[in-house]
Amino acid sequence: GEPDTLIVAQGADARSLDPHATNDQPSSRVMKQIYNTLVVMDENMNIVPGLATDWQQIDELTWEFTLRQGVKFHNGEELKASDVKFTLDRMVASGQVAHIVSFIESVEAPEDYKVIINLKEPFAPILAHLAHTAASILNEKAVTEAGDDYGTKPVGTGPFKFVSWQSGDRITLEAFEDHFAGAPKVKRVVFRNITEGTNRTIALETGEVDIAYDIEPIDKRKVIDHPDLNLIEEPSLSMAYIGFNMNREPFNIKEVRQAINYAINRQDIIDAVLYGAGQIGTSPIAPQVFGFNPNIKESEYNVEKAKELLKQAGFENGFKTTIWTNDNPVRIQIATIVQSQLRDVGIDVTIETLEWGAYLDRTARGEHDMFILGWVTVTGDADYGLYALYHSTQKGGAGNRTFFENSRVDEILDQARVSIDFEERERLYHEAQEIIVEEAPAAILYYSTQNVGLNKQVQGFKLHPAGHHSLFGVSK
Amino acid sequence: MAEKLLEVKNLKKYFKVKNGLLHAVDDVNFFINKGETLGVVGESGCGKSTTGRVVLRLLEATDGEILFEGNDIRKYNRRQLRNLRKEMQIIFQDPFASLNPRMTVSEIIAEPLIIHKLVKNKTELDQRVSELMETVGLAERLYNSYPHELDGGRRQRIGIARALAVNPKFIVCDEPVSALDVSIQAQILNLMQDLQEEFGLTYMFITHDLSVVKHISDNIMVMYLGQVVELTSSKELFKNPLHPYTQALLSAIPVPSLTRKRERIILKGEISSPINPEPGCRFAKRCNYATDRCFKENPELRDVGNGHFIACHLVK
Amino acid sequence: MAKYILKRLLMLIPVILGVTFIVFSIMYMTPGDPAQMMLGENAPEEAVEALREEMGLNDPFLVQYFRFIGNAARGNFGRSYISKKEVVPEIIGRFPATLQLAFFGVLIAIIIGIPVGIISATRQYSIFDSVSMFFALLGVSMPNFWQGLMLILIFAVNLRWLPSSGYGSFQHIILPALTLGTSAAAIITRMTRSSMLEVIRQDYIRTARAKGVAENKVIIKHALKNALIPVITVVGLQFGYLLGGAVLTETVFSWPGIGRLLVEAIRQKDTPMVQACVIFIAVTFSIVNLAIDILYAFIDPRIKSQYK
Amino acid sequence: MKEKLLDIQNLTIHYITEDGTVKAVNGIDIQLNSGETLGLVGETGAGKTTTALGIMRLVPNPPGKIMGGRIIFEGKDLLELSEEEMRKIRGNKISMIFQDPMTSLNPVMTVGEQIAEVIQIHQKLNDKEALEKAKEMLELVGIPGVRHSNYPHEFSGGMKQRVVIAIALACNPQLLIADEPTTALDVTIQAQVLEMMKKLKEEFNTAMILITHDLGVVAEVCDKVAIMYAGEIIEYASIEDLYNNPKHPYTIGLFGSIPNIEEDVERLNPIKGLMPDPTNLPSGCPFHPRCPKAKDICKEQVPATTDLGNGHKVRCLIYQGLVEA
Amino acid sequence: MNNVVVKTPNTGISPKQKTKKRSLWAEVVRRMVKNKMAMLGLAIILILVLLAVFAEVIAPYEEVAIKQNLSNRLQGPSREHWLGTDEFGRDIFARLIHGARVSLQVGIVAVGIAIFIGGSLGAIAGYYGGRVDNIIMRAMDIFLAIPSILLAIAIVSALGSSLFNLMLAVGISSVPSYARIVRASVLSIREQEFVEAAKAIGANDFTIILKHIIPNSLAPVIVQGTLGVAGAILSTAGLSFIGLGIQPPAPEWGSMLSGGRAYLRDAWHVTTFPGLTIMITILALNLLGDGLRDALDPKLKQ
Ligand SMILES: Nc1ncnc2c1ncn2[C@@H]1O[C@H](COP(=O)(O)OP(=O)(O)OP(=O)(O)O)[C@@H](O)[C@H]1O
Ligand SMILES: Nc1ncnc2c1ncn2[C@@H]1O[C@H](COP(=O)(O)OP(=O)(O)OP(=O)(O)O)[C@@H](O)[C@H]1O
Ligand SMILES: [Mg+2]
Ligand SMILES: [Mg+2]
Ligand code: NI
Repeated sequence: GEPDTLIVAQGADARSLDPHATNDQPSSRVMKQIYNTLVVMDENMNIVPGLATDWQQIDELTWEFTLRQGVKFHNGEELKASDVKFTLDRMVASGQVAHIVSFIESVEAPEDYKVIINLKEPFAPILAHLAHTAASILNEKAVTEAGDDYGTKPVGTGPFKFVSWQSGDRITLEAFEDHFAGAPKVKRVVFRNITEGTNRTIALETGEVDIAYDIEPIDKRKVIDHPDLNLIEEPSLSMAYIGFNMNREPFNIKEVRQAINYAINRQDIIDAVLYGAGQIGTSPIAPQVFGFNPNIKESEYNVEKAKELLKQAGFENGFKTTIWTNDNPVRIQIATIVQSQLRDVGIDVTIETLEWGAYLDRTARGEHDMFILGWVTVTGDADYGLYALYHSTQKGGAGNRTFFENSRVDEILDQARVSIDFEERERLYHEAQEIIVEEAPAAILYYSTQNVGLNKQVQGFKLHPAGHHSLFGVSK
Repeated sequence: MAEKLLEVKNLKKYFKVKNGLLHAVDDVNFFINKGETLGVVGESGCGKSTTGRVVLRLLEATDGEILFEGNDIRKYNRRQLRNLRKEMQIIFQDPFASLNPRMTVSEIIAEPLIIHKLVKNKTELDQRVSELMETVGLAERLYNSYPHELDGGRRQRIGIARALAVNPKFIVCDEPVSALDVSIQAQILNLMQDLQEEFGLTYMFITHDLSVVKHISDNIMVMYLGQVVELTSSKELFKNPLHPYTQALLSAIPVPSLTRKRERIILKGEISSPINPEPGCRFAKRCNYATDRCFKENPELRDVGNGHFIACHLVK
Repeated sequence: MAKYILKRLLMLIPVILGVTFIVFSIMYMTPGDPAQMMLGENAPEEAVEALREEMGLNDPFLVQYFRFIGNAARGNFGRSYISKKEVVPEIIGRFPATLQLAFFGVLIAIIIGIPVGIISATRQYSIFDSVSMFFALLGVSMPNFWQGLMLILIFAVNLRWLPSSGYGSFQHIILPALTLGTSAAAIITRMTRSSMLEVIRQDYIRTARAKGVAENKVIIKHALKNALIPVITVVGLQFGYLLGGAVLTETVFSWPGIGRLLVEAIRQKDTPMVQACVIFIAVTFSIVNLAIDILYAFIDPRIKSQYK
Repeated sequence: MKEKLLDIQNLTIHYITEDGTVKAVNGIDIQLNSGETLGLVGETGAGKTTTALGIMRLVPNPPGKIMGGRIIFEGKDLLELSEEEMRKIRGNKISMIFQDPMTSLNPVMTVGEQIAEVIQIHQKLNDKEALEKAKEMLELVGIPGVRHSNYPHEFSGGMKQRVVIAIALACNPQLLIADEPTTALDVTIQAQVLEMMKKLKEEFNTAMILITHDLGVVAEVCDKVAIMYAGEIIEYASIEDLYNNPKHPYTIGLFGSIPNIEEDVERLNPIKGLMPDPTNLPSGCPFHPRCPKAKDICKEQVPATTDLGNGHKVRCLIYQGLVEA
Repeated sequence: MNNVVVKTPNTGISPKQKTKKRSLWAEVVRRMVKNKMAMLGLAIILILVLLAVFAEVIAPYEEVAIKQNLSNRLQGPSREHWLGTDEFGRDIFARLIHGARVSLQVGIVAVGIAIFIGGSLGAIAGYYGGRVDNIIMRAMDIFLAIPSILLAIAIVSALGSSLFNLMLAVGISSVPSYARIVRASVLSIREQEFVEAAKAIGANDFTIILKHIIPNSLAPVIVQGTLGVAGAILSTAGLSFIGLGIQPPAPEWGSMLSGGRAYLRDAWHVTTFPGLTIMITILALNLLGDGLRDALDPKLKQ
């Protein structure tokens, strides 16, 4: 590519560049460059100033943010508190991302550089949520002018401004010279959509792209061994699991669930499917997430114990069941391996691949036995990772597809949500994780690492655990 | 006098085509006596085949009456029609296209017998098929052959055997020999004559070969563009053709003899289109004698004496 | 002629109505909730419900369908559920890519297929004939995406001659067009050959030879034009088919065409996008067919006289 | 003395197919003088078309192959010419009219173009002049010149056949081969076309080989007749000799098979049996299985050509005195 | 006096002694046998069928084709594993021959479904013509305009993804093309004189369709069917590519091909052998189909 242009390949095209219209990874990765949020979660999971230089909690239900002065939008407008109010109000009213800020009662903009957020109830992880790319700050004027077409005419305060979008192929961004933190190091950034993993690596090798996200496990070696390329690999916030439908026989029996946990050889899966790019999962949230309980032991692979547990549950001769997956190749592979492993303890598993829409729909309705899904705790806070998956109010489509119900867990999760005491929260979450692991509504498989392949010319690239990496400091 | 087996009155058959109504058969009247042969001649597209098909009700007439043994068969219902199929049969021109290529000789001949339940059992069926094959001169060994393995003459014999299977009284022969070589043609013509004598069959014999029609017919009907222009006995027609078209037609036949070189009447132009024909005599445009009247008025077919019917204004 | 074209275009209306109805039914009846898909797997139930209400997804089927038809009749095909973009400009934005690929794919197919077909026919049963027919068969037998990957490995990875994927320059189009072109070329070769063989046996070819016309002129002037009609049909079908998108090839080469758009939309239950794509494909297909029919008339005067 | 234009000696043509070798033409001899018309008569598959294609050197190859013989035209053996030399003769000195006018014309070219093409190939004329000449030819065959821009489908069968004739005559050929030129036409139209061909032939003093199976047509047009059976010429005579005094049993049988319009016969007297299988011709005289006069010897001995005087030749053992008549 | 009975002496020869009834297909077979390419195609298909039939004997399904051996993954061809192993350490050759069952079955059954539905619709449309024809053919147009992947997804997500549903999905999308072929051939056969002859001897519609029209319209369908099997196998591979294929761990060529594409560069054998197998099969089916077309072509019949 050209010297001043950074070309980034990812596996799918963005859907929309309106933060309130979508919440998918490919879009976030682009929006991250165009917009800023009030506060930012940095690569080390610390909350640092973004558009807000300062913030404080006035009382349990009131937060005050002081805005950075002289911040320019790409259209030349200056950032005002009214834009923030407009943005958050719009977000609350949006269908897609309102749930991220569902704690907001109202937003006030008493001064040009002061924003007050009133909460419905105390909400501890508020900053993590406001650091979500969906909470990017928009320019009121730009949004109003563009109307329904805002998704293709984004205007932010970020280091890059939007130039063009060839649907399905590429999005071109250009350095924003007036960016509050200074101009970025490259003139142009192009996000290319290269669906096939193999092709992303090939494009990286041939120099067609400078950075390729999500290198296929099998291709990692190639990137590492290539003289011109580097591979960066780091833990992410995502966790993969096999869920059991606890409303169904025999998964209503704890021993059965535990037995399956013992029967799964996680390391084999990580080696075979991820080529080692993962860490055996212990708790439903990844180690980088606030509230992770490091004391939980790895679930051991023990066929004998599994058989014994099955015997206790009355399934000495095993049973027949199904495992559902969507058409994601990694999940299909996992299913295939798990099928093979469970056969060793006498469980006869049939794999059913469902198309994504049907998969979500039918697992929400509880028609499944076992299923494979993953979860990314994007906010880096245990609340996001545990509440949706294990709170009894979230059964079905909201996230709790195992139909897990435990009054103590409910209590803990509710309490931790409103508590503002870090230590107390941590303690509560540790306990919740212990209960969940013991009850085993799911077999936690692994925490995957994320990787990026890049050309050695590319400098200053840092992986963000949540997956949307900033290109602000990157040079070439 | 001989009795009429078939009589056709004011028969019309129009086809709807893209640019209008095609008058394939337009107000045709004729009759055929029992045991006789009516030859139908005329140039390509003049409606000979259509007339034959309408008479058999393979096509539904647009208008007119078809009296078979005195009954109007146009009024027959399904069941009556099925029975009529035993009385009237057809032999086609193309001995290849008219035989189902996936059926053996015996299957083809047996089909009508089975449909009309004319035999009681398999043995009888076999025997009857063998008889029929023998009648038309097909060797026994061809019993299980397929039509494509046979030559045109034999194929045509299958068609004849199929028609004879139901013991019909009346057979429409639609150019049964046109596709055959002269030597084979002669064999088939002889066969047909023999069958007629043996079974007292009545033929409607369609052809465009005047020598053939003269040889086989008792009466001849000359058609032009969907209409009958002349109808009389075979002898009379060749001795005394009255219609200018008939005259031209007869003079145009190349005769394989050097003795008498006849004067040719060469017609101008070609047959015009039968689609939405203009009023007046259809032949007028090509007629050497046409008058104004011919272009305005359609001549009626009338008897000019001796059973010689003609449709021409000029013949008194 | 104009009347004929108009008639043909009017015939499209019932077909499109039927198509939209069926597509709508399929999208309605297959499991998967668009609202849920939009919000992702971890959206709260109330949010999904609210969105369903907002999108009118809770209305009875027919209400939804007729609302769609009513809007479509006014030229409003709606916005994508997923991206919120208007579907029509989105499709039109993708159309050049699709058109280019279809065009060059078919062009390659023609450049290879027609001459090879002609030579095969004129030298029936020769070595050339057998070899070219074998390759033609190979062309149809090779799974497209496999062939695409192979081409990428050879030309992009090993030889470094061409880019491995993407859209933009002329170089980008070569490999995907080749992938599509070879299988279409196979079909065109076979069609040209059989059609040529048919025509060469015709009496008027013999007449031309009897006139003393040189052999190559017999083939090009007398035979080819007559042989072209069935070939054009195939070319048209192929072109139409490629305009509808060649999903696998598009995916392998990250080509931003209609095919992928449609498949993505189907998988995300993006009903407005699916509808618009299908209508668009049906219309282009019909227009291509119509164009072919008109082309016939220019080649064959007998057909021309029918249109009058 | 008329000069000898065409002298075919011992021409043999076979089709080599998977199902066996079809001996389509087996050692035939034909002589033709300028201005003369020869009728080539025979039933389906007798080898008439193949003979004509052989003269044009257009026998489809494969499967057809000229196995031997000579075709001497204006003193040169056509079989020895290069393809290019032969091409210059085709359509120019020797023209051919094919059986079916419906399919003999290229449906996608105007008739004018098709006539002009042959003129341009053989005469150095530009497009315009060639087209003018083409229009003249159309007028000559009785079609208004303005219709040169019509396509074949806009003409009736008779008119198409006239266009075909116009193409054939456009370069004033010395020899015209007409392969059943009127079989596809109606009688009255056939009469028109035959009349016209006769007139034109006389006008240009063209020699003609008229292929047909219709003895009536031959009687109208020809000077000499060759009767073909199973690839051989079994009788060859002037028209008078043949019609008044047919010698070969096959010729006699042929006359007996045709219903005659002039006289009434109750029953036809056909030749029995069928044409032989061309891949498997009978031994001896190919006609012996159907011949009413055949004796055992006919199965073995191949008859030689006997000249009965006055150029009346016949191939039958009777006339070799080996079988009694 | 008109009711004549043909009387001829009984020849005494029973029909059974007459020339044996040879089917028309015998002729076709004879011509096919002469066609070397077609025979090559047939030979390949037969070998595949035999391999599929005896797959269990050659390589036991459970042991070799299904059982994973994760320590032996992506091994190249060797004496032990002729065509190497896949990403789970399973023997590719074993999976290919077991996959032949599934793939050939999918191809054949899918085409069977398409021929049955399409053929019936086409025959009805062609024979009755007029409005019936119009309605059926417009419906086919509509059907043709709906992307086959949408149909496939609809079927798979409505009925679940079983082998039969996969066949159904692949089959249904080619219904319109069979309807067209059958209709066209019925239209031309309907006009043939032998159909009229059948009418003339009093046969009813049913007999005519069954005895005269269907047998004669079969040839193009058979040819298209052979080629269609190839197409169906390719479609299945296409569906596997987008994740709608057969369920793991059952081996099927299409999913083997698309599943291995991530390893194309490191373990070429994982995709290449299924790819070649599909190619050879389709090639063979095409050769066979072409041969059939030539053998059944009435124009070549003299
Ligand atoms: N099914 C049909 N639809 C439309 N027109 C038809 C149909 N059948 C026949 N015709 C037309 O009716 C006219 C008479 O046709 P018919 O077949 O009866 O002529 P014919 O005298 O038998 O001719 P030929 O000697 O060529 O067999 C022709 O112009 C023909 O084109
Ligand atoms: N291309 C060919 N391939 C194989 N055999 C052929 C070919 N052309 C002609 N024949 C065979 O050669 C023999 C002579 O055919 P030819 O066409 O010369 O006969 P013809 O006398 O012109 O017959 P017709 O009166 O039917 O036109 C026939 O048996 C025919 O089947
Ligand atoms: Mg007729
Ligand atoms: Mg001939
Ligand atoms: Ni009686």
